Amino acid sequence: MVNFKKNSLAPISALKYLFKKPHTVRYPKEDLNVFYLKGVSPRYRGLHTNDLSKCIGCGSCAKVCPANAIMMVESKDVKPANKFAKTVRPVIDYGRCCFCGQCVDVCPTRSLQMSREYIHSFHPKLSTSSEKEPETVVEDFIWRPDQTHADNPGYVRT
Amino acid sequence: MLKHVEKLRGMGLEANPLKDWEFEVSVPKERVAEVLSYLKSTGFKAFIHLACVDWIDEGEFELVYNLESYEDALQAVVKTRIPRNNPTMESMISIWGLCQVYEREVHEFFGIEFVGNPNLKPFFLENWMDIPPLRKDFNTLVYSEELFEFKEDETHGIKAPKRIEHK
Amino acid sequence: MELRPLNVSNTNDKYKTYELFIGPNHPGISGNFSYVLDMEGHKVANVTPDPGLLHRGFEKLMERRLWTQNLALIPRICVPEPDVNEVAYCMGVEHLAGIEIPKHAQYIRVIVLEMARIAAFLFSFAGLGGSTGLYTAPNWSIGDRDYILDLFEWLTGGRVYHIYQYPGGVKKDIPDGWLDKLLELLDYLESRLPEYDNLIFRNPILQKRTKGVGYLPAEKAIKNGITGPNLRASGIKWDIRKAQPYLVYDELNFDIPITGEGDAFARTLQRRLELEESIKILRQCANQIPDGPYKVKIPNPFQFRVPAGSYYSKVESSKGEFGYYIVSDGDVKPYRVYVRGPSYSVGLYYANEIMRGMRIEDVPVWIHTMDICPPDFDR
Amino acid sequence: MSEWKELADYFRGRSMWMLHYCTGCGAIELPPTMTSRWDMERFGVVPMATPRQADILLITGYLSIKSLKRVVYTYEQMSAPKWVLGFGSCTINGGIYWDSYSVIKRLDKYIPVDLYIAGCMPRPEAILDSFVKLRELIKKGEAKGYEKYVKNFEWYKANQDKVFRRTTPVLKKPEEVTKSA
Repeated sequence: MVNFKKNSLAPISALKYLFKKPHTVRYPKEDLNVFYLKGVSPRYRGLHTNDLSKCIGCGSCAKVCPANAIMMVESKDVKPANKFAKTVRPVIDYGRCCFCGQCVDVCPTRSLQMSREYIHSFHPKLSTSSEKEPETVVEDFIWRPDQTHADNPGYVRT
Repeated sequence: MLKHVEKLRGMGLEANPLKDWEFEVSVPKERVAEVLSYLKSTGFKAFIHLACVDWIDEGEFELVYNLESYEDALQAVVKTRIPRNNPTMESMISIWGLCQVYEREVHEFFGIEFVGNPNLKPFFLENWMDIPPLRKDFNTLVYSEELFEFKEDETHGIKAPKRIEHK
Repeated sequence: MELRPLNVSNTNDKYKTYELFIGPNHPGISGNFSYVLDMEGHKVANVTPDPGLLHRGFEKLMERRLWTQNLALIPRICVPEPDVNEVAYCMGVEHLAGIEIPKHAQYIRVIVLEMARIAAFLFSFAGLGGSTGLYTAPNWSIGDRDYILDLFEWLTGGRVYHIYQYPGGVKKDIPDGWLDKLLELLDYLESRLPEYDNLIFRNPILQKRTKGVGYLPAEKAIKNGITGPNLRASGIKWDIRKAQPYLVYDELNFDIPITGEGDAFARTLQRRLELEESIKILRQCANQIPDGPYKVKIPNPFQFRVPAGSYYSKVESSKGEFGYYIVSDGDVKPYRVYVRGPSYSVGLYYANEIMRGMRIEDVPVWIHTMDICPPDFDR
Repeated sequence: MSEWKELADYFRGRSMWMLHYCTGCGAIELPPTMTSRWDMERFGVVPMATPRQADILLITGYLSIKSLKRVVYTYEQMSAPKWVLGFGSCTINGGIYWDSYSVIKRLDKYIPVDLYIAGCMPRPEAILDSFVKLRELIKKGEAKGYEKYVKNFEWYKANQDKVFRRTTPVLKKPEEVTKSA
């Protein structure tokens, strides 16, 4: 690094890149395969999954959330695991969630986990009037995690 | 490091070490300029930051000047207390020109008048008409609910909105 | 090395100086920030910085959240290098609470810090290339930085915001096979450095564009609160990791390169030499890391109280000294947290002094060689 | 006439020029998508310096009131078929800054947004996936946010003025304001 003069053959050494494999990840066709799983990291903090039978509705995930994104909502289609368990289940507002994983760390029954799924986008329809559009957008990003992505677990509490 | 602490105690100030390379000094309001220029002469040439803590229960603001000396690797935290209603403080621009920017920020967020600072115009916030935002009696949630027209309750999420069904 | 003189233009009409916005929407600015320049021809006559475009009121928000909830808020302060915030905050909280973290966790913290440092240096090469028009440099350096982000993603679960530190250690242990991947990556980066030298540092055009720009003598650097690689490039041998060692930096041997000329080219060279040092540190850490618990058990977030007191904890980031002044009154929430960003005094105060007489095309070069990170001003 | 429009929409979807304006913290994921690792140029998306030549305006994350004013200027300078992409949770419902006094909570009240992407800083793959979705929307002719802006211009301007042109302080006198938590 001492001399700052570039020797005249340096540009020729750049020709070796012609025969090297490009390190671009052509996303829709091929996926990131750096880890032992294809795609994102095996510990990725993506969209939540929640085992509704194991969850006792204690609400500590809602209390610990720094973005105030989790709401405990009464759910009819779930029966309490034992005498003390409640029937409220966490509902996550992805317009607030910062994907920090603190709710997963504090869940006593390890029912709330994070999957490796992360794709979700929403296009507000042209028909919705401007006044109602913010509400419909917020509406679309609030849902109750259940076992849909449970086959692809990412950030779980060990 | 203890040499500095002893010297400062000799000057009738209350100083105690925090860690093996950081000590703090609490100084009455009038002697701040004297202590800062003394520290600057004994090697604390780098001005690190000026912070302000709002002790609303005791009705005082606490200004924290943080200096660093590169020769003997020390950190000096100089603290002083000023009263909370119409707080004024003399500006340290004569010792470090750098203080002009830090004092302008503390003026905007706490409302402290720095006598001698040429430029205390608004800095980060645009047409701000309320009380300075970092004061303890400024409620940021009520402000943002009022300005951005949305309703939020303070109990960190333990509530049951009615219209949610799972997707 | 004298600064180029500002030749006074002889026309005294009222268009002598015109106002030019190096505005928030400008590719030459690293982030969302704007200078209002009074221009005289193509030379700058006066600079008024206009910060606040990224102001979110962090210090107000941090007073409303629990001690551990702040960890999700904090990496968002300085975006190119988020881990510095987490480690500085956690060290401050641990000092106040009197928690001693195990040796294994300290080594993981040093590994995370040094990897974030290399990623931030590569990001500054991209900024330098962007401001001088050398667009191959961003393509190479951000491409290599992405490999570091992959390792971060595997270790912590997040690409850029890791939220991995916790008062008392780290959240998850190192997965097996991760350290060998790290050593592999270090060899790859080491083999890439000569390519970067030929592309950036031996490039005659870039040398002409950066030599003599933004000259910063040593005592002016101290007087204006400039720390980190910019200070060492002006000839002062001051590195917090050596002078006031924290974590396990006292057990690692690495040296501090000094380039010393103080102009823009010396600063970029300084970052390039420090990148090599960080690779050396990472190799030592990867080989010396002891086994052991990765964290100490602390009470759950709702009852975690920090005893009353105040402390200034600082970390050597790639942009300078990053400090957290934390005041606690024994509650579950911090009473006051002040964040000292390294490029605060550079971008807001010193810019007006150095940019006078600078040509307009040197302004983005100066901004990127000082590695100014606008979220530091606004917090 | 309509097949010309379909043809135009087909090609518009394939050469969307992005405005190089990093408004929020989500902009740290743009360099990896722009450069060699994820390379969004495969979808015809190229960073442009000035709003005059740009088609997409990426709102990457939160917007403080000050930068919202600049974003509204930039949005109005862009030429007609223009689209806005809202990145991350801060544009949907305030994100982690839900209680901040200087950050807007719902972007849709100030400028019309065509596509929202979940994620607190969406990954480069999520960004590329959103470009593909935007291309489908343009082809189907559903991405008409700019027409909605013109149609209810007063409503958007009223919301913007509520934030920009305030003459009275927002909170009442300090005595009535309850002490913050």
